[in-house]
Amino acid sequence: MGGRLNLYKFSSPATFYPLAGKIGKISTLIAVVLLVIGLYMSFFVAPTDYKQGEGYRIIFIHVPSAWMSMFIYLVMAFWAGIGLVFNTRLSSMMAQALAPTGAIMTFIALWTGAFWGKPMWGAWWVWDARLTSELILFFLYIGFIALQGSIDDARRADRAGAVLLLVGVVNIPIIYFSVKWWNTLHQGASVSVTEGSNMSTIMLQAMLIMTFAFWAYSIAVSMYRVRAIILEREKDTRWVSELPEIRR
Amino acid sequence: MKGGLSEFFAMGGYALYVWGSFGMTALLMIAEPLLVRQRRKAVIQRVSRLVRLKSEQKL
Amino acid sequence: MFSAFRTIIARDLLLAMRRRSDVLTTLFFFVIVVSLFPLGIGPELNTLRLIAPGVFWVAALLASMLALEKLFFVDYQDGALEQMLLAPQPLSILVLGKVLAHWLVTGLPLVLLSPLLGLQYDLSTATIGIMMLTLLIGTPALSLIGAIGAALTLGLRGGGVLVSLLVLPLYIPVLIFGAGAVEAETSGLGGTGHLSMLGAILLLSALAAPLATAAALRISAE
Amino acid sequence: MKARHKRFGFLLVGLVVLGAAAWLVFNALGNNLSYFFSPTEVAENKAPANHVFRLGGLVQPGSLERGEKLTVHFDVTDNAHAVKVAYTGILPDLFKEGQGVIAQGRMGSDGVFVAEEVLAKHDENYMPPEVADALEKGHDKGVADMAKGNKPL
Repeated sequence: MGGRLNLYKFSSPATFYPLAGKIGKISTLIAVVLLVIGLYMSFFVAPTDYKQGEGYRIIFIHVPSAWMSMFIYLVMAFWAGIGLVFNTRLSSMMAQALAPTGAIMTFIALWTGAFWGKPMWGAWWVWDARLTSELILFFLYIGFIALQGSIDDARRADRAGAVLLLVGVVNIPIIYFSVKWWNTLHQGASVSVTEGSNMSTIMLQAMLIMTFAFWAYSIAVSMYRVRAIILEREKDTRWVSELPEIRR
Repeated sequence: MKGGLSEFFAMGGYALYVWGSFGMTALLMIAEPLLVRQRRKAVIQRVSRLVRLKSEQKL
Repeated sequence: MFSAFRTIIARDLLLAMRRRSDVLTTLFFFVIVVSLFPLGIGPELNTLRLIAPGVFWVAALLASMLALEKLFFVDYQDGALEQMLLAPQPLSILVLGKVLAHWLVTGLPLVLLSPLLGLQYDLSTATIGIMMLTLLIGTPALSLIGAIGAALTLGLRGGGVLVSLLVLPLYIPVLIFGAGAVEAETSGLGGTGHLSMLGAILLLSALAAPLATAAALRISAE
Repeated sequence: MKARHKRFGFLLVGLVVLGAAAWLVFNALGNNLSYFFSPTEVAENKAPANHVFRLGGLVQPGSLERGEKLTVHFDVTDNAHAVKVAYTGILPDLFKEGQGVIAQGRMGSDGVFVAEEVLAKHDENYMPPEVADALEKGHDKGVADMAKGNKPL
C-alpha cells in the first residue's frame, strides 16, 4: 500500500517538478563526465581498426544514437500507453518531452550513417531495409510532434498522440531485425545479448561509455523539457504560482 | 607535437567524414539544451506575468 | 451487429451516389497524375514501362490520401458520428463498415480504371493483370491505415496537410511491396514474396486499424 | 451469455487473421524480396536477365584487373561459383581483393555483370590491426593443425 501511495505521489506534476529538476541536474553531470571520458576513449584509447582505419570512429556516435532513436520511441510509446489507460497527465507530458530528443537522435543516426557510408560503402545513401525503416522512424517522430503542435486542447493532444505512437511501434522491430531479414548492405549487429560482441574489448568499452553518455544526455534534456511543459500546462494552479522562480 | 596534432585532425584521411559526423552531433547536442533553456525562460516569464496579473486583479 | 455493418455500408454508398462529384474527383486525380508523367518524361516507351509500377502506385497512394478528408468529416459535421459513438454495436465494426464503403467508392474505381491507363504506358496484359491484383490488395490497406490518420486529425485546422504527414510514413511499406510485386513479376523474378507481404499488411491493418481508428474517433469527438 | 459468445467469436476471428498474416510473412521471407543474389544463384540462372539487381560476394583474390581509364574487371565469388564483373568509376576505400562487395547492375549478354555502382560491404567485426594479424595467424595455424590431423581447441 505504501509503495502504491508513493507512486501516485510522484505521478502528480507538483511533486514531480522538483524531482525532475534534481534528476536533470544529476544526469547533466553524469552526461558531461561520461562524454569527456567517452570522447577521450574514442579518439585516444581505442585503437585504429584493421580494415577501416580511423574512419570507424564514427561508430562511437552512430551506434549509440541509433540505439537511442529506437529506445526513446519505445519509452514514449510506453508512457503514452500508460497515459491513455490510466489517464495520468504526467506520463503524456513525458512522452511529449521525449519526442524532440528522439527525433534528434534519429537524425544523428541517419547523418552519421551517411558520413560513414560514403567512405566505407561508397555511397551516402542506399535504399537498404535498415536505412529506409530508420527514415520512416524519423517521419513518425516528426508526425507526432506536428500532431501535438496542431491540437490546442491538451487532453486531446495527449491521447491522439498516444494512438499515433502505439500504431507506429510496429516499425521498431522492423528496424531492429531488418539486417537479419533482408541481408543487404548494412552489416549485422556487432553487439548482441545472445552472441556477445564482435568488437575488441577496448572499442566495445568506449562505445558503451558513449551509449551511457547519450542515455544520460537524453534523460537530462527530457527532464528539463518536461519541467517547461509542466509549467505551461499547470500555469493556473496554485503550486505553480507559489514557485520561487515564478514569484521572484 | 604539432605534427601529431595535424595528424590527429587528418584522421587518416577520413577527416571530412569523422569530423562531419562528430561536428553535426556536437552542434545538435549543444543547440538542443540551449533551446530547452530558452523555452523554460519564456515559460517562466509568461507564467509569472500571468500570476502577477491575477494578483493585481484581486487587489 | 452484422445488420448494423450492412446498414452503414448501404447508407454510405447511397450518400456517395448522391454526391458523385466527390467520388469523381478522386478518380480524376488518379487519372491526371498518371497521365502527367508521360508528358513530363517524354514518350519513350521503355522508360515508361520501367516507371509504370512506381507511378501507378504513387498516384494511387496520393489519390487515396486525398479522399481521406471526407471519410469522417461529413458524419462529424451533421452529428451522425455521435450517434455511432453511442451505438450499442462495437465502434470498430462500424468503422470497418465505413472504411469498406469508402474503399468501394474511391479505391475500387481506381483499380478498375488502371488497365485503361496501363495502355498509355504500353504495358503487357500480364503486367496489367498483376498491377490490378496489387492495387486490389493494396488500396484497401491504404484506406484502413489512412482512416487512423483521418480520425486523429478530425476537425483540426490544416488537417489535410497534417494527415499526409501522419499517414505517409505508414503508407511506405504498402508502396514498396505493391510496386515491388509488379516490378518483380515483370523482371521474371516472381512476385509471390511481395504479394504475400502485401496480403499480410492488409490482414494486419484490417485487424488493428479499426481498433485504432475507433479509439482515435472517441478522442477526437469528445 | 450472448456477450461472452460474441467476444469469443471476435477473439477467434482475430487469432485466425493473425495466424494467416504470420504465415504470409514467413512465406514472403523465404522469397527474395530485395534483388540481392549470390554468384551461385546467378550461375543457376535465378537472377533476372533483364533487370537491375545486386550481386553480393567476395572479390576473388588475384582477379582484379585495372583497364584503361577507370574501368576495372574483377570476379565476385561465394567460394562455389564466380561471376565476372566490369565497372567504370571510383571504387570505395574498403574495396580490396578478398573483401565483401555488393555490385549493382545488370547481366550483359556475354555473361559479364556490368555494374553501375560498386559498394563495399564490411562485416560487424571491429579490432585493431595487431589482433587481426594474430587472428589471421591463429587461423592459418588452425588450418595447418587441422591438415596435420590435430584438432584445434
